[in-house]
Amino acid sequence: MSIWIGKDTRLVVQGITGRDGSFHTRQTMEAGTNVVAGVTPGKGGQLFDGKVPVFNTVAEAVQATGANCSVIYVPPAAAAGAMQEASDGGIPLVVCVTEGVPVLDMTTVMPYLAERGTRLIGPNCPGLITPGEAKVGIIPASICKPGRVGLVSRSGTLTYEVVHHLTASGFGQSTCVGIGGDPIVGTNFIDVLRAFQDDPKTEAIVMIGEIGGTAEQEAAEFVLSYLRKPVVGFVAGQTAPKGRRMGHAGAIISGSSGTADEKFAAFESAGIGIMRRPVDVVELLKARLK
Amino acid sequence: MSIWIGKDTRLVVQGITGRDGSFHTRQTMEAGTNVVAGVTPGKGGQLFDGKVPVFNTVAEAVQATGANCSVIYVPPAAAAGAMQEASDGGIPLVVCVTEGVPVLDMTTVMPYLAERGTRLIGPNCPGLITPGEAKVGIIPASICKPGRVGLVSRSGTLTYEVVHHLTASGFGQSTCVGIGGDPIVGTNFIDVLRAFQDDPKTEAIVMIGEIGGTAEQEAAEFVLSYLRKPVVGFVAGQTAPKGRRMGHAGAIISGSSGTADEKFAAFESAGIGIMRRPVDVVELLKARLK
Amino acid sequence: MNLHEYQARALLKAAGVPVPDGDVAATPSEAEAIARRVGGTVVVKAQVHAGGRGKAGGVKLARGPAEARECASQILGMTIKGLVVNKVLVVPAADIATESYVGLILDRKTQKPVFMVSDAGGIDIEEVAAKTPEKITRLPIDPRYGLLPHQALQLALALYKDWSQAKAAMQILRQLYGVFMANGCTLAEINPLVTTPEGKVLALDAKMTIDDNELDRRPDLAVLRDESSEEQSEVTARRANLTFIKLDGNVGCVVNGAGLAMATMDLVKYYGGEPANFLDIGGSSNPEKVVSALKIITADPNVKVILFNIFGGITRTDDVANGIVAATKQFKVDVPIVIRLTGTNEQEAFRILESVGMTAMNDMDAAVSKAVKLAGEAA
Amino acid sequence: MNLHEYQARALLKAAGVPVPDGDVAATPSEAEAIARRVGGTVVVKAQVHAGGRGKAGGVKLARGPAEARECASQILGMTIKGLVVNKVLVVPAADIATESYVGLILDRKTQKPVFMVSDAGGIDIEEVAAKTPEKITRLPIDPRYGLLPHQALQLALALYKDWSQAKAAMQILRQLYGVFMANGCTLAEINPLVTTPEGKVLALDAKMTIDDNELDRRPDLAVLRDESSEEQSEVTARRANLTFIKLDGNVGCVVNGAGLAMATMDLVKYYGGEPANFLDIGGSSNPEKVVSALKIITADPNVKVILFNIFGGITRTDDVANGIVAATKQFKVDVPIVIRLTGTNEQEAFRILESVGMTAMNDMDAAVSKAVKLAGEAA
Repeated sequence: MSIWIGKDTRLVVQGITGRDGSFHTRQTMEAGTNVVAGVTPGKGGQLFDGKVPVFNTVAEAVQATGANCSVIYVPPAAAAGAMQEASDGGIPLVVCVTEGVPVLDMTTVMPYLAERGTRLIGPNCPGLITPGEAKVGIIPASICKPGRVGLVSRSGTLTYEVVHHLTASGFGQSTCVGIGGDPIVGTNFIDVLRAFQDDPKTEAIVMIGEIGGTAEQEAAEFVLSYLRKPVVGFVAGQTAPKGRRMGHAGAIISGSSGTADEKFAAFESAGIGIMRRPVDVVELLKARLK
Repeated sequence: MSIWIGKDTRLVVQGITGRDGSFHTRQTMEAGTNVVAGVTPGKGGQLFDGKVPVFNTVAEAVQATGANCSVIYVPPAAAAGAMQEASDGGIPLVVCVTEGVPVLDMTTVMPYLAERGTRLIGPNCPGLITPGEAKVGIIPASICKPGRVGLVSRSGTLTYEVVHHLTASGFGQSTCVGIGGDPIVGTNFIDVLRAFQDDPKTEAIVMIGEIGGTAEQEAAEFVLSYLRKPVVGFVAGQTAPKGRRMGHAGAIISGSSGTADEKFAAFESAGIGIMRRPVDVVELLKARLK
Repeated sequence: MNLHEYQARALLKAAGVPVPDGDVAATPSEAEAIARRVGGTVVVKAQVHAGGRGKAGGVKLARGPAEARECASQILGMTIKGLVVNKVLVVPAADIATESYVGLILDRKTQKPVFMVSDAGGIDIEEVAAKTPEKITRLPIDPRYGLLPHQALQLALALYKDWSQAKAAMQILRQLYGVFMANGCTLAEINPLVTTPEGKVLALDAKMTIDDNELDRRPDLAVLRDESSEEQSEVTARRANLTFIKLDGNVGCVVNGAGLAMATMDLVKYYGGEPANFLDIGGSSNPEKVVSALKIITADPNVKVILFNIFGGITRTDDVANGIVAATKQFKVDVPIVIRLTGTNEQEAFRILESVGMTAMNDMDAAVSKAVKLAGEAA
Repeated sequence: MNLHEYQARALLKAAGVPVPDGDVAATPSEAEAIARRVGGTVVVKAQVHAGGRGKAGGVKLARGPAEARECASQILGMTIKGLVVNKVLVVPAADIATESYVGLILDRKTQKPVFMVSDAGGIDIEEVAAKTPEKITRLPIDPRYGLLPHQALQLALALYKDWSQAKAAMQILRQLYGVFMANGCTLAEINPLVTTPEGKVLALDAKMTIDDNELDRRPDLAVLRDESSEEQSEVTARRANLTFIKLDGNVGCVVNGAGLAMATMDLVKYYGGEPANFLDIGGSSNPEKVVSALKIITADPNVKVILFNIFGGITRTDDVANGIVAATKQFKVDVPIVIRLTGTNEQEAFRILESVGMTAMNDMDAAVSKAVKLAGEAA
């Protein structure tokens, strides 16, 4: 494995019998991921697609299958409870794909998970993939290939666009992580950057930010002080108006802060290669990775 | 200092201008304790008894005086807030004398203090005294004298009775700690026993329990496994009826558990010297301390 | 403070917990009217703070209003474990398929409310707890987060295999937790939580204890106290800010501090006597409190001697001495008084007592053994 | 979702925060009636989701009912930053001794609600924040414990030296925190919080933003949305479950995913064009959504070209292709459509489009630059 998921990942899917959960579970299994269990309260004892045992609770699933990673596809109002359940059930890595989780819910979910040492990715994120080993979430495996570029992003399809360019130009990926577009997310750029720095398989890093907040600026400072690997970056939303939520709950420029210009400037002063367009990732990496 | 308080203690009194607070502050100062500040919201800027500066908040008091210990005499409904304020203000040792604190308040006070590394003694406790150095709380200094016996108790006046016998028979005390009679207390027998074991000035330990709960039983187990100093113990409430709260909120026998017999039996099997009467402390210690 | 079943039931009902129809009655005709309204066979249940109501004849089945009236007139006014029954609860007799236990208790060790649930509920739950504790699922709840959905689910699945019953139980557990927290409980239990043959989940009996320390800030809870069901001496004591518990012995005790009060009772027993009460006059006592204490104790005809045991710390022993003198001037005390005073202002206290011809002692053991001896002589 | 001042004020008032008398009016005569009731000089304030109301003439002083009617008729119907004023708030003009700022904001970094208070409040608070940030006291609140008494005290003392005013502020801070938490806010502010010459503390203006993600589970909050104050195209889009924001350019964009949608707009700009909108059709889109999207975009007369940029992951590109075909059958699209599709089922999608004579591209840059070129030719 590169970072966080790989061949040893034993995945439990919370909300496996739902519309999104069942669709993505199949995709995940096709990508070679070891899906060991599903959870849907009231459906314990069933078999999903005749293969994956379904449990009423995460605790039961963990006990029966040794699951060590969870992905969540439950409705927004149940998402906070699902994250807490996974954490309380002893899952060290929880990925919440669910979009639309009320942000105040997250203010108590975060300390609950912190007390239990659980890493959360998301909510409202596409999850992560270590090409050729495992995928947890919804990033299409077909556009990825194993390699040496680590990617971290606040976005979904924009990530695919960049991965698509990487793969097409021969740059495989160590792990691609979509951290999600909400104002409060469990794992931020810095967490992923640190993991990539410490991961021997990752030789260069692509960071895809967007408007809103200061996560990219803090990440840039961290790059300057800690990272010894080349980093290139993009920020979506250069043309976004102020005060409007651009789809993602977190993508909103408040007052004069959180603009793309501000973030690009921070990237520049941290020595991060600036992608003006998604496609620029290729030339920038070529120049940095011999 | 013996345990927790001594010559280095810089005390701030929360509720210093109240009836109890002012009375006990004077007693505390007479006992030689370094009272550096008082706190009463709305009375910041005053001087208590022309000597002790009064502040509106603990944070201000700590900043101005370097207080490192707090004692609380505020009314019960304000006690939880006062404990949290002291903890948030960076006080490492908080003693809550206030009686009648709702126990549900304590269920959130405890994790709040734990997160900040604050030790709480009480609530509903007489506090502690290191004779000749400092007293924090209401144990009368006049009945104590410096020495080598450590005392820990769930009670107030019963403690004085025992201390009185100790002092009268020549046994001085290292530190006397009243942990309080409530169902939820910040510091329990085991915390104090461990500190006495680790304190070179303490050579023998007196433990005074009462009916209700299982704190004495757990303490007895701890004595057996950890303590290398002689321990003698008493349990009040041998004649208490079941299901009645004997004054202290914690002194209640539920079902068949929490009886004095059960606790004495635990003492016995841990090799703790059994005091049938308070006065027995003298002969028991004489036999154990040459 | 313990609530009566009908009070606990009302709190649960207000929170949405399904309880049987019915109401509380103070007279046989009220009971009859309730029975008529709910129809069919009813249960008439004594409302009293004592376990074992059933075995004591405090719970009766009545086939219709007339029988309900008859049962109520038998139960109202009866005494169970020394307590008079002033009210009965009249509820329809339920068909019961299963009986579970659901309790929430303030736990000292975890310092949290702890759920205890078992599908082996009913009157034998204490035996279950003692003999087969593995049949009880315990789960501490962190009040900072409340009862989380997965915790409610885990508990509900420990009660019911049927999914619709488990969902009903989840809801009831949440409501019970809400009632516990909102009312400053130290205990709240539903026993039994039943299922009917049709599969409905219903709270058949409830018990609740409210933390006495909540009552000052919660007048809405304080009014739930039913003083008519308490020892009148204890009610009087509470109004005088004394902590008093009546016992069966003949040595009346007046002590400052709860621990010392218990130790004094223990020492009475040690020297062969029997304490007539627990009485703590508290820390910062004043002479009036001492007068009230003496009034309450002397009202008990069993008391043959009165023992004061005061260790003056905050308590000024001269205040206590003044109180004793004032009391003996206000009313005649027919039994001997043994006084032990030590600590703050003790010389002044001794002087005050001597000025009216009373004597005091300094040593606890000497005072207690003297009191026991005097009680023995008087008995 | 931003609330109007009158809505925020109502929530605060219900929580006990002292606000001036007054009410909201939709007509001049309603405004007159309110002015008559409250008496004296009143302020008539435009209720509109835009800053700088005062400078735009949306806030007027009126000496009595007749003037209030006159002011209301001037303000109602006026346009401030593109938004029509449909309501005015009429409140008595207050005498002001001091102006403070009290805000509570959901902070990304601490992942908590953070209080920001300053005794330098009023309309210049943003300048204060920018130039003298030390005048603003910031305090994160842990929602597991709520706003603790000492925190409220610390904030109140940062606002007022006077103890009775500080106590009033503590109460208001608690109430504001309660409103924030109870209504799923991401922002709640009182600006200015004033003191009157008599020393009373009063919330003169309030602003609140509710997390859009709360609205599904909180119908009581969802009804507060004032669609009459929004772009009608955005209302239509929301009802079709599309995320749409109208802009001023001429390149209409239809994209799947918020990040890619923003990046598409950026690329339009990069190639010299101007996007006409942000539009995210979401992840699991279906043909009907594409039809709705095309309807909304073609309704904008500025649009000279429509650009599809679809990266098929979850989204099936054949669904999108079918949607485009269905839309062009339902209504005539007068402007050229540039289509970029890649990913899931792209061959099928290309086939569908070719079957009706449309073509699609595979590359984002090529598609965007072509769309920009076509828009330039049409302009």
